[in-house]
Amino acid sequence: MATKKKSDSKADAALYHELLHSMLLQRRFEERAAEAYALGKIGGFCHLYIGQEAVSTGTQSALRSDDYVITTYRDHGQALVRGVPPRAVMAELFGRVDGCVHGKGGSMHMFDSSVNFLGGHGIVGGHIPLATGVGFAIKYRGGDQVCVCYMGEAAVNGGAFHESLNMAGLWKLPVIYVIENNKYGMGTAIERASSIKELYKRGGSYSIADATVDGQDVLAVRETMAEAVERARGEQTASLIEVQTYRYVGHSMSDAASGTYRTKAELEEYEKRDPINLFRAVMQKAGMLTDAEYAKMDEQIKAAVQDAWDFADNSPEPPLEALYEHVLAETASDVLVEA
Amino acid sequence: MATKKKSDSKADAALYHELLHSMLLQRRFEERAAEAYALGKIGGFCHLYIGQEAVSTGTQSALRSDDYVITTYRDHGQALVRGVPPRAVMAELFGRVDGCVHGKGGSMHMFDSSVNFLGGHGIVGGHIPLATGVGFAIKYRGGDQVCVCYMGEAAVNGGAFHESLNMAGLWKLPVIYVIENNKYGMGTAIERASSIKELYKRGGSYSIADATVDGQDVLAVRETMAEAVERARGEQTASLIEVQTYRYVGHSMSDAASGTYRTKAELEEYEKRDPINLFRAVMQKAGMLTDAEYAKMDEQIKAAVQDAWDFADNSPEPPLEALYEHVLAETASDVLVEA
Amino acid sequence: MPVITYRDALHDALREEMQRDDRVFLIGEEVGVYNGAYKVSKGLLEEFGEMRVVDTPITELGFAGLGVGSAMVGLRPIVEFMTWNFALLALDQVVNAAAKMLYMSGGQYNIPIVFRGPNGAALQLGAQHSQAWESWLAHIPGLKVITPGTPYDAKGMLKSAIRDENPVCVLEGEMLYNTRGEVPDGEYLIPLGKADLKREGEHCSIITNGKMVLVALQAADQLAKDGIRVDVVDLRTVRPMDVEAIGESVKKTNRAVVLEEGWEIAGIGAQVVDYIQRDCFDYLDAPVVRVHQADVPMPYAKNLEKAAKPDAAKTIAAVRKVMYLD
Amino acid sequence: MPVITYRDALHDALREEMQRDDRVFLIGEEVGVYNGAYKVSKGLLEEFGEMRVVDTPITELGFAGLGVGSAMVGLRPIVEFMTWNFALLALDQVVNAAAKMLYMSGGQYNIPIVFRGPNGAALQLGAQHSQAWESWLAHIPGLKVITPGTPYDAKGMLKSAIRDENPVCVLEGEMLYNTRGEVPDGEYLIPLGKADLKREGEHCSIITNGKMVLVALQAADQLAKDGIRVDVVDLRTVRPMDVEAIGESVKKTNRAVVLEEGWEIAGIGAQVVDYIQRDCFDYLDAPVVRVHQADVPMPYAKNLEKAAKPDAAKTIAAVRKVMYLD
Ligand SMILES: Cc1ncc(C[n+]2csc(CCOP(=O)(O)OP(=O)(O)O)c2C)c(N)n1
Ligand SMILES: Cc1ncc(C[n+]2csc(CCOP(=O)(O)OP(=O)(O)O)c2C)c(N)n1
Ligand SMILES: [Mg+2]
Ligand SMILES: [Mg+2]
Repeated sequence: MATKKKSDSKADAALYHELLHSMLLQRRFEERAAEAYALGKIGGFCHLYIGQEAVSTGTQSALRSDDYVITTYRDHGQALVRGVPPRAVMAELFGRVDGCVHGKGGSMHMFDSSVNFLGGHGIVGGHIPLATGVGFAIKYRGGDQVCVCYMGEAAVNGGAFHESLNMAGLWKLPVIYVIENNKYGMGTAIERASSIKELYKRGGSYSIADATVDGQDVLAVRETMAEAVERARGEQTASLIEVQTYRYVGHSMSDAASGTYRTKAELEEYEKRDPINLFRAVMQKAGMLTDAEYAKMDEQIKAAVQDAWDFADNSPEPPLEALYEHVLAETASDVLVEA
Repeated sequence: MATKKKSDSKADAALYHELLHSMLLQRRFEERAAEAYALGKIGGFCHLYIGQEAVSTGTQSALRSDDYVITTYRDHGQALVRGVPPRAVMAELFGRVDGCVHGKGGSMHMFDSSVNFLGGHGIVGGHIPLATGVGFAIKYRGGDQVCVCYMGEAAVNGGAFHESLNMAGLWKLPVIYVIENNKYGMGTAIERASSIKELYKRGGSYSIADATVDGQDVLAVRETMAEAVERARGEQTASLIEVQTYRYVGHSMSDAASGTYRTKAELEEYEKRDPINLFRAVMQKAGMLTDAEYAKMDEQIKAAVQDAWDFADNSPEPPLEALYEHVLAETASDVLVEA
Repeated sequence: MPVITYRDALHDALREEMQRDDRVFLIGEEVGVYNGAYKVSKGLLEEFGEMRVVDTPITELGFAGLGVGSAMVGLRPIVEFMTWNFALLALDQVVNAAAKMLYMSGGQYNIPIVFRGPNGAALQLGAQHSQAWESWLAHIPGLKVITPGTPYDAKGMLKSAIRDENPVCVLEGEMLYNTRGEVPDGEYLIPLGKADLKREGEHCSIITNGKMVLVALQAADQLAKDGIRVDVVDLRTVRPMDVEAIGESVKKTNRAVVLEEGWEIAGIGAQVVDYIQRDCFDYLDAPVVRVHQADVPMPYAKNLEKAAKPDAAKTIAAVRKVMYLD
Repeated sequence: MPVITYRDALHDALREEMQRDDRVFLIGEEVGVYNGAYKVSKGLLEEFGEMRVVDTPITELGFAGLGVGSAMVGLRPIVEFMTWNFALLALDQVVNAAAKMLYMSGGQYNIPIVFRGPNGAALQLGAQHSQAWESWLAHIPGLKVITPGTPYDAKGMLKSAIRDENPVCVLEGEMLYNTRGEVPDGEYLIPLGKADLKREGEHCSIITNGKMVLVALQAADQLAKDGIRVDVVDLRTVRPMDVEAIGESVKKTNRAVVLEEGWEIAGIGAQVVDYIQRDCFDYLDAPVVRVHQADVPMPYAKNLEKAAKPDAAKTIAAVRKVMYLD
């Protein structure tokens, strides 16, 4: 839905509450995930999204339920916003059978076909061609859906990005490529990895519309996204959006929040623009939210996250037979024996 | 050497004769190569350069002998201009032991370390990272050489191009990337493969200087190249140069010059701007070349090519022991046993 | 029965399947306007239009991944690699996306895709254009890998591959496209994973696949003149391999030669040897002998290339060796 | 003798070689400021500066190729892959450039480069981060491929790799970096291509490499309690393989188990089996048994991952099987 139109303030309030809820759910969920990781309930790599929640919330709020979303290993927030139940995400983190991929994938590989959430991918840049293919399929079928593809700013230097955007520009595919520029690819600052700093300008190399937006401002993100969605649905053209954001935690659970490659002072500077705090202030100023209402929302969310934890904790490990399941899909024999 | 300075006309004349000779040698050499291919003396893929000679001649004339050159499978012209003897190139095409790589490489893989000719590479885009590494090595050693990397316009859409130029821009490497835009990648016109038509503009994505130039005008090519060389030697920065050219023959010996993917009329239009004819006219107009002089030059070149043919034809096949040679290099045992 | 080329057999399979199911499309370099680098897709652009026959930029990683993505949401792509040599650039998408997606997604996203193109050496194309990828691809769970050696197998197996719900790699042969063989008029399908006994004998088994089937048959003809009758087991599919067919033949002949196009070390031939020693240990009268490409990058010169490639003469020598005849 | 970690052994090798030869440089993701994703390169940036310890963008194809190019003109790069999983994107440069350059150039351009990083599964990293590449790399002529399993081997072999005139792939192990072992103070080098008998026995040979060496030794310890004494042959280098060492051991024990980290089909274990049946046909008292990863993409869940991986229990069962004890 276009956000530029003046909508009545009641609808606004409902929307704003939804946006706040969406961001806060991600935050609380991941705080507990960090705790579970420390307790050894979650294994492997675990990349938290804390600090970037306005990106997932703002962009996805401009989508329809039949659109497609695909992202990287830093996928908990995106999954939750897309509507994968917190229980299923937490159980997946715990490696249990009730996880959204039944324990096969873990933190980096959440999928949920019921909400067109296409994963959860671990090779930097590897999912960008996939998104391009989803856009191709939409166009092939003559639909008006869009596919949103999230990536970190470090993925923009890779060949998969370049090859994908060239095809999307050439064939006019309804894909929105969203760069979550959190300033670092692991321990490498963007200035040390990219020959230009304004990554969105690379859209010009592919005759793709580009934009950049403050990723700590959920409304701004939503608005920029809505424009891209309109372009994709209307003209079936791709967009490249660079969202300026920051992660408040280490690259993954094994990385300290600051110290080696960025200073505590820098981190604290960015924390001043916490997307949740900023938006809460906006709502309070607009008289849409009281402290009590916020506290209540927070309580409800914490309870939901606790519920997810308990659910995950009680879910059994996958049965050992599962090891050999889903390596290959069955091909229906009627397909193969047809006259 | 910079071409912008006024140089005296005698020096000019000598230079012009050299340039003409260089282009004509390539032309005559490849005409005979086509003949040899038809006779079955040359096998495999064989990609001729006819029509593009002003690119190799113009660009390489701005280089020093200690600079480096690397190119694609369409490498005969580049090798000859760089100074690989016609005999060695022809013998390589014939698959003989006196070929510049002793029959191991063939048409696509000419190398000659004595003139810093780094090949002859068959995977589209695969040599662009190599060139970037050569630039890295030059910088590592603090030299003022440059590395020139030729590629077809179709290679510009590939990941290797993007990743390489990002590093060259980021680290300021003395590499000159030359796009030989002959309008087709095999049977695919540039408009059907690239989301933008002006490929040189992609330099901006990497903060690399860019330029485009008429590739049928050898002097213009030389001048544009000289500027890039100056930048590379002086500021150690990379350049992306798009040279507009055309191939008068099929993609390789198995492809017709026109018919499927381009018209005879288009081909003929481009043939009107044959780089050799154009430059011959320039020289004649400037009083630097008579018809007789041209005829003599042509005769000498034809004789040299015939000599290359005879040499190649008389050169033996590689000995069978060569099959297992040069798979691995010997590591000097003094390196490995040192205290 | 009509006799047609391997090229036409593939072409007919593509055409029939595209007519049958409009989710099927063909994408790759030069498949459309140019009619295919090796003319396998001739006429398809004209018949099916440019949404279903898609010429791509030279970006194997990108368009292979595009295929996989489209398969995630319901299309059935056929990705043509101009040759498998160039697919090396795309293997991340083949291995990490296509092959692993169903498993990683807990059974939610199967990838019904075909990756196809010529594999292995043609004539004098040199080191970078002559690689046979059977063993790399066969190594990867989540893939099926087929190597039809005849027009009949090419058509029936490609059709099955297109209908398969999984990623199937089809390794064709530049040197096979012009070969001819009988292909019935009507529709038929060949199940993936089943070997075919291309020649029946008793003295020795030659186990092979793909382009080497013809080499094995040549060798068999020659050997027959000396009274040596061999089984020629054409694996046809190298993942999953038809272990039973291998065992059946070797238990009968008690001797085996494994003939493959590619390199020796960890080649698929090594895997066949493992199956044989495991299943036929007590039946073997001699160690299995392998025939394969020389362990060197492919040279250009005609004589060196010939020396590097497996051929009938080398296969015959191997058979004679396992039969202790020399 | 000092006892140090595998990580420190590698670190010391890098440092010593960089001190010895200023053409040697290290390039890869996070090798500098971050001190290496697994801290192998800790302190090297400080000591050698940013021209010799180079942090790269996440562009494996690009920086691997950059390394090869620099080696063509006289440098001696060490390319670190954060893990070999990501090297899949760079294999075109490893195979088509590094491995084939010397041959294609008729002997003119050798490529003295090291590609190194952790290989295979760590703990619960899932399908895309757990792949063991031994067999793919070992397949390729023009490469050397080493898999040190101990700190001692890691240091001596990495130093030899850096001095080698050819491309050498070094497969390390995330799970090995913290393991400890004796490493002498002074300089030493271990020749590439030589296996090492890590345990001497008589009843059976376990032939293995890399991370599995520790698994084999655990199995050997357990088996010894039942009076079963095994040879543990650590291949150390998987290309070229030390065929003689394999033969020597198996001819002594007459039974063999081949233990590898990766998948079964066309794995390096298949090649070892081929060497054994070829060289020890008349010595074998039982078919060779292989132990390897389950033929599935690696699952995340702890119990499934454990079930998928080769381990001491599976190795012991295999030894008992070849000894006809169960
Ligand atoms: C091809 C590849 N190379 C390296 C890695 C290891 N790795 C995982 S995430 C990451 C950093 C990515 O940074 P960015 O794209 O900015 O995303 P962010 O993590 O900041 O969200 C790296 C190097 C990988 N997963 N894939
Ligand atoms: C990665 C890769 N894909 C495909 C090919 C097959 N191929 C060889 S040349 C070529 C066309 C290249 O066109 P361009 O880059 O414009 O160079 P030109 O041939 O026009 O000089 C193609 C598709 C290849 N060699 N490598
Ligand atoms: Mg980032
Ligand atoms: Mg071109």
